[in-house]
Amino acid sequence: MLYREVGEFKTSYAADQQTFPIRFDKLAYFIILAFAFLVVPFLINDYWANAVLLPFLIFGIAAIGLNILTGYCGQVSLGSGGFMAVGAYACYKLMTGFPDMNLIICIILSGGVTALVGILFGLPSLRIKGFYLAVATLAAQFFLVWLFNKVGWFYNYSASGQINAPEREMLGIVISGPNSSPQAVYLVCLSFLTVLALIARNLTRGAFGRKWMAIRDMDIAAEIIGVNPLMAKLTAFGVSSFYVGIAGALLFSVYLGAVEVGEVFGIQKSFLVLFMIIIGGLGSIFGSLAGAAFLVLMPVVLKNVMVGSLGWPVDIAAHFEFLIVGSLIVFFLIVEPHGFAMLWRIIKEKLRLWPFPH
Amino acid sequence: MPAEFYYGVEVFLNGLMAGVMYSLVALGFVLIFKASGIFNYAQGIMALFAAMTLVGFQEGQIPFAHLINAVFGTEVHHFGWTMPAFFAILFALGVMLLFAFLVEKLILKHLVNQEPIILFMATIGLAYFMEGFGDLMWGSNVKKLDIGIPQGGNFWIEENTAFLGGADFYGFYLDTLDIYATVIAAVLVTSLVLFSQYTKTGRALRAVADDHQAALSVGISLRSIWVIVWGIAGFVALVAGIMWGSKSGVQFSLSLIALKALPVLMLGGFTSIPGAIIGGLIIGVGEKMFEFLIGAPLLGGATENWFAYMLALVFLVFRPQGLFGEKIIERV
Amino acid sequence: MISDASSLIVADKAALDTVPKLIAHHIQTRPSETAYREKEFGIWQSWTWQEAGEEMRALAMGMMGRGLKAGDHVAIIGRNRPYFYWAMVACQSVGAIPVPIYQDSVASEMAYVLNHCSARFIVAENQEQVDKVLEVQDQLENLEQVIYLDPRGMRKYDHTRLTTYRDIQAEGRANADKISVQMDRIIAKTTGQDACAMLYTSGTTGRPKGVVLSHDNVIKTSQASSEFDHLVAADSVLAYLPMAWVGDFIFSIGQASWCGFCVNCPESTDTMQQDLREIGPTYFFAPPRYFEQVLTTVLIRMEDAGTLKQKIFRHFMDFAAEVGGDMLDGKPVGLLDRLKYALGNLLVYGPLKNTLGLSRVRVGYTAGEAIGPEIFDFYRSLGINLKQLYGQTEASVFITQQPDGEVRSDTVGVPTPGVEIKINEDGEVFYRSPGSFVEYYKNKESTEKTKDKQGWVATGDAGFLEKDSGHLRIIDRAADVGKMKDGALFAPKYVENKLKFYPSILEAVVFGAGKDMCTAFINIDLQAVGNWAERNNIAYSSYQELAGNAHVYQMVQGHINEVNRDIASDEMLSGCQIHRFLILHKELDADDGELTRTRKIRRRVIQDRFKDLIDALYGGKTEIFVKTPVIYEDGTSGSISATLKIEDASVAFVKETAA
Amino acid sequence: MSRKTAKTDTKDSYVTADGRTIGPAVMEMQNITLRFGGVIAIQDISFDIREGEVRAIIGPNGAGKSSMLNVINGFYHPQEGQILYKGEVRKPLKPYEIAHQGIARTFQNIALFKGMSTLDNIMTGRLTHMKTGMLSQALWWGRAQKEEVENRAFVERIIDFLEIQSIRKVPVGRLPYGLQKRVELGRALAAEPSLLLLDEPMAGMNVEEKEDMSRFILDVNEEFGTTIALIEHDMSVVMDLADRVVVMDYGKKIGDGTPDEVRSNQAVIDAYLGVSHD
Repeated sequence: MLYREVGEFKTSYAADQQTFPIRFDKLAYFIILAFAFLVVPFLINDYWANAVLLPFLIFGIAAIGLNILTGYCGQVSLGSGGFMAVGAYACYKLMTGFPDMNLIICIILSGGVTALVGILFGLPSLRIKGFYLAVATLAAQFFLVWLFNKVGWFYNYSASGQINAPEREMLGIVISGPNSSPQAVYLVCLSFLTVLALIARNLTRGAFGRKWMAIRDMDIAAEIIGVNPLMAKLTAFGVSSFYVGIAGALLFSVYLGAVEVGEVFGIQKSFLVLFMIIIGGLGSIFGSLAGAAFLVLMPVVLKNVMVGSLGWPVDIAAHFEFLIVGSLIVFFLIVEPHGFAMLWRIIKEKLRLWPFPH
Repeated sequence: MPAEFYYGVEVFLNGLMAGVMYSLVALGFVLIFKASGIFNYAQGIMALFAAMTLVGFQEGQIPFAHLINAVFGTEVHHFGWTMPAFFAILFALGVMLLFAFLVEKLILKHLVNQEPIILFMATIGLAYFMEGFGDLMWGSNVKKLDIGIPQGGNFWIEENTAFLGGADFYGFYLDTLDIYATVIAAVLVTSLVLFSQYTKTGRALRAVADDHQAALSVGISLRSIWVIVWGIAGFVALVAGIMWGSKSGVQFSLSLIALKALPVLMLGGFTSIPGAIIGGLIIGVGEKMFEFLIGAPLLGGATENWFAYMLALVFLVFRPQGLFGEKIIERV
Repeated sequence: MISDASSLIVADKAALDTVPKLIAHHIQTRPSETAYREKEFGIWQSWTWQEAGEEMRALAMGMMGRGLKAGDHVAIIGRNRPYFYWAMVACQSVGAIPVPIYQDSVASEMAYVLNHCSARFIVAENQEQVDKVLEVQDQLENLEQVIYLDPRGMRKYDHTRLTTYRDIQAEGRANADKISVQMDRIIAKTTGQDACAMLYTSGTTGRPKGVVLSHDNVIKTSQASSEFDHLVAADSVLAYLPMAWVGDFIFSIGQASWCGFCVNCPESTDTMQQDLREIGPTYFFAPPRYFEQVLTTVLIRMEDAGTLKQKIFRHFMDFAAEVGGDMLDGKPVGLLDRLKYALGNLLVYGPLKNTLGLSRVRVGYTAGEAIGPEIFDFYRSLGINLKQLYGQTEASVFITQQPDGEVRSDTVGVPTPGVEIKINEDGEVFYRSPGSFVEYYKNKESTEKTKDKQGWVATGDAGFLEKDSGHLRIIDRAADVGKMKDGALFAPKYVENKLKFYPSILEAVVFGAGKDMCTAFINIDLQAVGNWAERNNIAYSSYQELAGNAHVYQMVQGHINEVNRDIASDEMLSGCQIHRFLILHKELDADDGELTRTRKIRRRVIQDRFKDLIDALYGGKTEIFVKTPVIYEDGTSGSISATLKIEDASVAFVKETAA
Repeated sequence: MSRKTAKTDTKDSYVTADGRTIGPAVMEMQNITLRFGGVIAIQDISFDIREGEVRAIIGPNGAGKSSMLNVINGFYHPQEGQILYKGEVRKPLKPYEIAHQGIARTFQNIALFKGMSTLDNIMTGRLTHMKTGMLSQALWWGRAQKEEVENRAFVERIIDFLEIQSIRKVPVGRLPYGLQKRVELGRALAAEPSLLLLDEPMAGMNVEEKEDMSRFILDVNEEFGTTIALIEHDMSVVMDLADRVVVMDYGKKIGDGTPDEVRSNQAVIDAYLGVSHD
């Protein structure tokens, strides 16, 4: 209905292959981006930042990461929580180890470290397939969490066993530690998400993306047309873990500030991220974000409704949250296995064909 | 002989009995997987849910009491009566069967011939749902479960084995509950095997497992089979729930034994009942011994958390089809 | 296309009297603007005037090198592709005359034309076309060179007379130094009097005639018509109609080279709709048939829409029908209506035009047949400036066209600037214009029959000029306007058109000359009727079965009755009411010679082909068995047989027009 | 015109009646034997595939044709015998390494990537030619984009060649069987293979589709001079396609030569009379 595509023709492949081939979409994209960067910072307060925006941005990154591995390359992982922990602890060690290093650099390096760990745990994927692999990744999850619990070196032998993010500045603005302003933190996370989303898009639409999808859709055929399965899977594990690691690092350094591995990076987190991409849509960047947004917002809404408005005890709201998330997963798997992404695609098609139904 | 050795033996025995528990849960998985190709992640929660329900009936709790109170501002909790364990178990079983029926009706029916991974994720969703539902229904507080199985160290064994180790060995410490559990588990397993071997339904189950189409063509309704299988799985869950529940109280951690069952399956293979049992024993013994010999002294303990998975992982890399699974030949 | 001939740089376009000179002008003045586009390999390949000029030049020199001389005829066979437009200009720049030929014509038809114009060179698109030529090559004694564009599958062919387009161009480039000067000389000395192209009229009767058009004809007409509609270089057209048809020649060569706008060629015939949408031309021509079909599909697709959508759609379309046309004609419309129209534009009109690819159309034309008023109004109410023109090959298309603001479905507009019109005593329309053709090639006597000493050309159509508006109205082909037994006027086409305005009727053929009553053959529209059948759950397995269906007969009968009532109101033609009719068991088809390639009905052919049916209509039979030979797409022939019902239609009494 | 003019006697190149040059052997199978456990799939078979020819391997179902194809493209490794590729002995390689050596194939039961569009599927065929590193791809700068565009251009030629422009961006899952086969051929062609293996290209096609497919196979061989080895159980299809034919039965080679020679070969006749081949 809103689309006016007449006269939009492509005279080069570069133009034909761009991310937003339709002018209208491109416009919308830039408007949203501008709004997020230029307007939102002036609207937010602590509550919005901490309850909604930051978790959304950070888990958005994690979801994109897991989607690259699961949605694009078809390797299911239940280890996201563990890998986020790796990111967080790597970041902590770097921050404390090199106090002068820019936090941004620390975070990116943490991503790199996580990538290496991811590749390590990805090695078995050559032999193990399907949910055998999914279960195998649990090993990563539990082992890593145990590791960060047990080995004092990781939390600098602090009495509490917790890790705390020291205060860091960038361009003279505090972006970590208790004194950081929500705006600053928001912008840091938003920038990370934007850049990483773009990179993910570029990777998935190019040769790497095709290798991954080939492996996902039919690994034998993929190998016979010349895709090296191990390399394809390991790159997927690497990239995916890089994203998840950065998410973990951000979660720790700029968002929570203090972390106890067991409760923050437990198996539940792994599932949470997995659910995000199922509900959002496997094999779709947009889906990852949509899923993250949904699973971050839903509890907040429930809480506000039940606890805030109805005055119910918190634990009931929590129970309901489980109940609803669970049913939604099943619902989506039954009704629309491709999640929000597909719904969105359908709506868009309808809009383009309006007034015709198909 | 040094006492360490006997302590080792003791650990080994405890491991065996823990292993039996694992096998018990794993069994639930295998049954469902064989018949429906579904990897039922919710098995653990089913055990928890079953145990909660049991306790609920025993103590005459009012379902959804919290919710009711929250909504109507009432203060209701108990009906004020208690139910004998036996009946409570029967009721709980009834609930589990009802549950099985609903699962088939509301979920499985709509997911016929989806990829396994989708079904797997569906059961994760189911697990979440049940966790929320269970807590909502019976409350999330830790509950004590007692159906009269004696607990605590078994003195008879302790006394009669003390002589082995000399001065600083006081005999094997084995929990009576574990012994009961072992026996019950053994009985359960054998009966299940017999069931699937010698009853019509059992054979039907196996037929379905081998080939859905064939099963359908000989007039076996896939859906009724699924209901039965999930029913049995529910029953197994109940038993497991009782054992674990009475051992360490009914609480969320109970559902994590499901996760423990996964490596068991990967060792034993998803389709083999004996595999599940042996796998369970290996894991049970393995993690206890590892903790005893390496974990506690060298790694700061608590290695049970991950040992099982690591073992499975490493094992799989060399034998992807598990202990009893047959070799997968890839074709173009 | 002149790279170095500085002698030809002329500031004033009007002084340029040949197509090559005009094109040279654009290359000089706007070298880097896009001249041609073609959808190929998934994207729109584009050529600037500079590049296009180079291509043309290379080809021209190549052909010259191969011995192409001034005055030679060069047949051009293929779908609309830049390469063939270049080929035409290339021919003209060596003084040769391009003869575009319908690419769907069968070998035998081709043989006649190729022989008649004694073509020495042929530029063909691909294996399919080349095969046709080779099939008849022994009948073509003048044939020397076959130049083909797509080499696919022809590796094994004997290449003594075959050469690829690119090889010819390569030769041309190689010999540039030898040839270019000589060629520039030819270009320079060619004048407006010289032949620009020869187009064969699809000839509703007898053999096709080769209409020779001079550069003056083409350019003067193009200039006049372009200025009439203010066409400029910024406009763009989609070239999808047969290259052999004069319209495409005037739009894509004449007007394009006058205005210098960009010519866009679709990827293939079946992607035309999609390509139309991508390009979004500002200047668009399509035959009434096209607009009918699109409208039909629109309505059919809307059938499946949700009720709310349908309500919205209907509501706003009805509203548009009220004010849309007026707004387009710049008539005063209330502010409230304007606002509502804007809303409709957001919800319906805009999106609809968008999906149809007509959003950007500034000037749209239809011609060749009469168009149904409601069809016509539908497009105009959407805000698409669709107009009618009246023309023919002999006039280089334009005779009359409708000025903005005076657009009606029942007239064909006022004479194009420079055109004079007169109506003779039996109502036949004559015109005299700078565009009127030089001659019929090798056909003196019909040239004289058509064009008299003073240059008046007979259109062969009967019509009249409206007193007040000065608009021309066409009744029918003069030849077909006959008398009935009782002497009443018989204008079959007039009736047929009224019938064809019903979406369910694809073709109609009315008989009655010299008879005491009119009868008709009906061809149903498979798409429309088929859909209607589905909705009324009428089962059918074949076109034939559907055509024979009783309900379908009923529906058609209803339409005919309405038409009769309508005709009755006009006492001049009231005799033409249809008394009896039958629905044909097969679609009339150009391959069977029943239609022309431009899908005009061949009355005589049909008359003797279906003689028995006509007799049955007049013989009072209620049904008749027929066996008709048909030619299938693959060229093999078979026959269809069926028993056709014959129905009566109710005839209205002639109203006494009260004075 | 007849294509059945191959010479089997000589090793050096010659020109066929329809003007294609047939070079020396690209691939030589020497005494290949393949076993699965106890089962012998291929028994001591030797034959060669010459540059630029269309080589057919035919035989009744279960004759071991597919196994042979899988040996050629390295999915199975024979227990005995050796394979010479471009004159050199080929050591056991992984399938993807073989692909990089310039051997592409299609599959009997279509193995397209269902989640991707026609275009993307054919693009995957170019993967062996795409070299840019991850960083440049991540940023979609310079090399990566350039490479992407070049390969797209190449693929578009193939799309045009196979006349599938209209389904360019359609997910292959939605395509009819015949078109899917065509897309798969496209994917194999995209690799610019020096040896193209076709596994029962006509299987499950109607007459019309079969004709189309044959035309494409011949065109590929003529336009690109691609060496083609195809297996078929249906003798009739092969005879007008192939220059030379190997006939297998129960894992043994029972005939080898031009279609005419093979047709008149008694062993072959028996095999085909004996076994139903449909």
